Amino acid sequence: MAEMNLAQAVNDGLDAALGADDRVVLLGEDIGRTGGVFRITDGLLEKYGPRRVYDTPVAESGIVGAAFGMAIAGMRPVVEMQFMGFSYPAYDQVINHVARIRNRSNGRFTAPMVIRIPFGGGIGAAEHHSESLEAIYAHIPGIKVVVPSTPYDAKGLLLAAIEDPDPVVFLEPIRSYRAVKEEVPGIYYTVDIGPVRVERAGTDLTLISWGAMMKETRSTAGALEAEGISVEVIDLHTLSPLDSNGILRSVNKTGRAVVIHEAPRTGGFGGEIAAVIQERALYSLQAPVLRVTGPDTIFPLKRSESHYLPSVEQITAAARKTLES
Amino acid sequence: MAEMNLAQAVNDGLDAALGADDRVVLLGEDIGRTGGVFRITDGLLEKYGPRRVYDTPVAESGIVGAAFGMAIAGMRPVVEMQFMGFSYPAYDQVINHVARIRNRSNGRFTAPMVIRIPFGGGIGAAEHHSESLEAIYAHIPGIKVVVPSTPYDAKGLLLAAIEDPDPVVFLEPIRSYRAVKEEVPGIYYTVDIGPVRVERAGTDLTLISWGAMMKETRSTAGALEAEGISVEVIDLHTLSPLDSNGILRSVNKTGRAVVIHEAPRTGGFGGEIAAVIQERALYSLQAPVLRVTGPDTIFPLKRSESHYLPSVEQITAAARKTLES
Amino acid sequence: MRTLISPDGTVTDRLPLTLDQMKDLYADMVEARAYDRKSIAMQKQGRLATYASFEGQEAAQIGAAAALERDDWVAGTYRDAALMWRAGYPWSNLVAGRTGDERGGQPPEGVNVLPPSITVGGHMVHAVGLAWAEMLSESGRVALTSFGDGATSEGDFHEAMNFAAVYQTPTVFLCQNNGFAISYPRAEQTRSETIAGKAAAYGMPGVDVDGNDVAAVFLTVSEAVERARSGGGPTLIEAVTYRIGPHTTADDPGRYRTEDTTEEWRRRDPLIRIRRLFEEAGEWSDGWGEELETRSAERIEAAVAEAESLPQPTRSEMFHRMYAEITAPLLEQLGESDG
Amino acid sequence: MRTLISPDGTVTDRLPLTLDQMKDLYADMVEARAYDRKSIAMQKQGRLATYASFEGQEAAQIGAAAALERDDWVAGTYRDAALMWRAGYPWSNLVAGRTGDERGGQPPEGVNVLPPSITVGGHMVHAVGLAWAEMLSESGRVALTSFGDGATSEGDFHEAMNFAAVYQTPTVFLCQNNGFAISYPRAEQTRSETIAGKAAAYGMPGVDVDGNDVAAVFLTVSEAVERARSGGGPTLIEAVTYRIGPHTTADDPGRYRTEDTTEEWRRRDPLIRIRRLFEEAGEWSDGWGEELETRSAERIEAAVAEAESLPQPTRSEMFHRMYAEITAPLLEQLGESDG
Ligand SMILES: Cc1ncc(C[n+]2csc(CCOP(=O)(O)OP(=O)(O)O)c2C)c(N)n1
Ligand SMILES: Cc1ncc(C[n+]2csc(CCOP(=O)(O)OP(=O)(O)O)c2C)c(N)n1
Ligand SMILES: [Mg+2]
Ligand SMILES: [Mg+2]
Repeated sequence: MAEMNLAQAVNDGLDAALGADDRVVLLGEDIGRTGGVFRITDGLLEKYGPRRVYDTPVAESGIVGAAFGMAIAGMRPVVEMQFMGFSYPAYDQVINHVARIRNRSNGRFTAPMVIRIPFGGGIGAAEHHSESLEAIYAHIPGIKVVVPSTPYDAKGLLLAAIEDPDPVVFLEPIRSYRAVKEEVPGIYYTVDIGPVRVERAGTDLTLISWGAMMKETRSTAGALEAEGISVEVIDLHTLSPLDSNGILRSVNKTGRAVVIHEAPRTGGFGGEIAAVIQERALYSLQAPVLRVTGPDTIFPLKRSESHYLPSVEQITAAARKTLES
Repeated sequence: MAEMNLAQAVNDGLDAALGADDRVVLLGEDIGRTGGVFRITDGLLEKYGPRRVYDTPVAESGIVGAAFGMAIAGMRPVVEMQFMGFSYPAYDQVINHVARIRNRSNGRFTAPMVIRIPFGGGIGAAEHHSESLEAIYAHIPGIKVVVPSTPYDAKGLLLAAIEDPDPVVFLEPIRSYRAVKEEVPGIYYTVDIGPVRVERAGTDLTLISWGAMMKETRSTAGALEAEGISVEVIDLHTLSPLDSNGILRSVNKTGRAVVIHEAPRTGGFGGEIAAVIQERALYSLQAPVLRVTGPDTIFPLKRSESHYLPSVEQITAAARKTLES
Repeated sequence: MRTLISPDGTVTDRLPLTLDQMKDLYADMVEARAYDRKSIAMQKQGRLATYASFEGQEAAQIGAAAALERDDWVAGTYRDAALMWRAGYPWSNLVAGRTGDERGGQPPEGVNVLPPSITVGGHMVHAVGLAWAEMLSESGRVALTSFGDGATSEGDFHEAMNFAAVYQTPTVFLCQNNGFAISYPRAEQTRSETIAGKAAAYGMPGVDVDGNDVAAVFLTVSEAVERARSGGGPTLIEAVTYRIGPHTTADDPGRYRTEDTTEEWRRRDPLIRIRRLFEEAGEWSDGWGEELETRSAERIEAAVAEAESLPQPTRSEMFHRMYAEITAPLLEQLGESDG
Repeated sequence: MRTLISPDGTVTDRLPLTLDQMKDLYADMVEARAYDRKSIAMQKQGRLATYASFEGQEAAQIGAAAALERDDWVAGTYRDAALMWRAGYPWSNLVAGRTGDERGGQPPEGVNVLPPSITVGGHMVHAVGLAWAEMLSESGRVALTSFGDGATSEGDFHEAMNFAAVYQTPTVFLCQNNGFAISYPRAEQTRSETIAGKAAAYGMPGVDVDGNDVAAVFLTVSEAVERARSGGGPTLIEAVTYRIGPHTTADDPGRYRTEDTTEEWRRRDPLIRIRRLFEEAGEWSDGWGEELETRSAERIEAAVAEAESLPQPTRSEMFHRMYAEITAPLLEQLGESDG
């Protein structure tokens, strides 16, 4: 087992997939010669050649639409959108075609493909480079939406996504790409898409998050534990299909929950989670499910980034408020 | 005052806007010669001429992007997307440009424009013609999202949207276009964007909906009233900015709420509403906020439509469940 | 613009088909028109949702499909029933689809024809991906995508054409220029003189052909298919034709075009000119004509009967169609008895 | 491809500019390069977010902007600082933007230059709408949009070009073909020989010009602007140039191109050829050259100082920037003290 960060783990997963399955091909802007703007596909063109790894024109709809056709014809394309902010030109292809062909053809044609999308802020990037609009993908019937927050998960979920008979949007938290390293098996393995990942067991409070915000969520949990508060931390890691029971199991135990995401509050996926909890566990709730999120603003440029991203302080404050009720 | 259905009211509103403000122009597919597939712009090309009303190529991104440029240059374009299912090619223009120019330019440039989108199912239409993905628009910071359910509101909200200094996505419920008529003033008037519309006051239960589902919501309320249950009916009619206080005022009084929408459940805007209610009114809740929604499937073709759309029976059942808790 | 058989039936150039082959194509066009007529009638009776007639475009569709092998890919539109059928997609599936039944979108195994695209523009690039995959597997298969003049205004047309040219995929782009995007005439859609001319922007060959001449269409598409199969890359074909009927049964052409033009085009009817050719050649008999009519009617009736005999789709099917394995949220929602 | 001044400074055709005008353009290019150098340095020091150098493209940008009137519209990209500045957008705004401050996007009233587009492709059609509005108000204003070779692969390029041609808006499309879309070379982006050639697909004039020849660019853009102003509609101009630096400060060109090609292009540097021209004409003095350097350095330093003196943007500003009038949800969220 080697120590890898999340970026390396995704690269390792792509490598494993290309090695294990001839039907896997990679398409994306600058993913070949340069290995992509985040170097996630580094070395794969050299290793697998130009018939497996394709640099493409700057045309997101074309990339997703062509990969979709390849998938129908039996391949397993994995495409990279350079940043979530640049995935919107392909939104029509995703919602109107990729997500619908199985339904449209009553199962006769399917689109087993993966759309990798780096997302989220915190690196002082230019406009459009810090988007976190997972909610607009999680609301699309017919696809799955996966979000790893750890290197181990990243590789295992990616391989599961590539194996999945249905299309998967695979969201990669930019801020976490090189944040931490952990042991990642060199072998081919998968992590189940669906079930929540209970990262830390606790009894007083449930913190629920995904992607890059797991970092602040973990820190908060750690700090609260130090005060003797037992915190359960859930890494949702699959937004769609949502594992309601996994969430409810935890909240029925703790009676308190805070959902954390960096996407804008209104219409963010945190609303869905709070809704599900109060729908099915209202009577075990000791306090309202609180949301600590980005505000309903556009993700700001570098100098204002700290005004936007939820902080450990904000999460802690929400947690205390919940515990005090 | 004349009796108008919702389609006529929108037409009347567009007529009033074109008459009152030279800066108003209309762009869209087939909106000129044919008056649009729903005849909403009927007669306007004849009345205002080809410099005010434009038939356009089949290119949604181009339509919205060009209108956006016109708006920056001081005009007040109103564009029509033929159906919500065909608005997605323009999603990038809306989220990355229309919604952001004020922020990007710190107020120096703005995009006062309206994007009209017929939405929703129930008319046995072809694939993509019954979409109800208001949630993907309501989650975009920088725009407003308005949804009339009555002819009076349709005209007044449309004129308010056209006057608004910020871009507005104006959702028109297809199923309601010709469903009912009501008195609509022939004069120019506006209805405020934002505040919820309490359509019927009640004390036992709050039903919250918008768009075409208001019909089933009203019938349910009527039936329950007949049994002596006092139902408050809220027509949200603005999804963004959301009038949380308007909703809370009602639920704090009734202690019970059911949200109804035809969009798929997961990630639908009903989640946001339930989340807000439990966040800020948990202790006045007598029962969980229930959602009666479309399932997480693709809106089916004609023969299965009845399997998809929420029915009065479903809403009634949810209401009873809420009342019995 | 290539024409081999003029509207009056005179052959202006060597035909790529034997007389027997021409008869088969004619028979197919007759059957396609029978389907079109039947569909319009059924829609009036409320048995079909809105229907998009292809009357006048039979030659473009039958001629193109005839140039394909049975296992080639086809990605067409709501107006391509004749093309899809000739490529192997059963009438019964097409009828079922129009009754509003997802099962109509499921052609038999081995038929590589995608269900019709309802969105304009998005499906063209799918034929690039399909062809790309076949190119990589060296199957020799090609992919043909059919679309209208209006679809060439969409950004997706540009991206599809560019990808096909850049990667030299074996894709055939067949544009049926029928004069209108609903009410918007071709002349206003673009200032490019022809649609075929747009191919040059991608370094791709582009050719225009009389879309009402089944032989010319067959020859032109055959050449493009041959080029694609032999590694010569994609081709854009503009089949110039005309939509005789309304855009769909919900449309009123009176609002945007005159009966005169339509009348003119009726005189260029793709079936009539072939019949005239047969008559000239002394190969026509009214008996055979009637035979074709009755045979076609029988087949269409049978297809309609089959489609309408499909049991009412269940709520459960709607949920189970979504994923290979139904998801937890869908199972829960399916479980929720009404309410 | 039009050239008026060859790399060695010899004038190959009549110049559209007086010597004094040429000197102004040269001075502007010197100032632009000073900004570029300064920005690269500041980025290294962590004072700027990633920066996209335009070294080598000064002639294309300064020559184009010089052909515009003060109140014409400009919609360019992250790489168009020189173009935007010459069109009236202050250096201080450009620097502020790169420090990560939205206030950088707010040029003074009267300057009709939009903040740089960071997305590739989407902004071209905005220049169609801007020009359309001016056409309707008969203001005589035109709109110029600048974009790269890579942007022509986006569907939005197609829709923008088509709308401009269909409605004959006074729009000038300036493509700075600098050889690459990040790492993807122009030759692979499309099989069309030139980008200018793509204009024909829209019935629009398309011309290519030596993008490192400031006089040729000025003349070509002036002709397009004149055509637009006089109701002649849009033009596509391909300015053939080269990106001397990396795509952005985050990029490593070593991964996709050789130093040799870059060296070749250095020899075609847009500033050097003008300096040679002046030398030939006996119009060059080192004193003047140094003067320009110092003056430019001073102006850029002043702009940097102004940008860096902007107070730290507040949280409240982030909320109030969103709408003309702050909305209820934003007010509540702003009110929430941390947490
Ligand atoms: C993306 C999208 N936009 C708009 C529509 C509505 N619409 C359906 S058909 C049509 C016109 C298409 O014209 P053309 O491509 O020429 O095909 P034809 O109908 O003439 O065969 C339009 C605008 C759609 N289906 N999809
Ligand atoms: C829609 C979109 N997709 C991808 C990107 C990422 N990206 C930024 S610049 C660039 C290359 C653009 O190349 P070109 O148009 O030639 O402009 P240049 O950078 O060479 O000036 C890409 C792919 C983006 N900004 N927007
Ligand atoms: Mg057409
Ligand atoms: Mg470039």
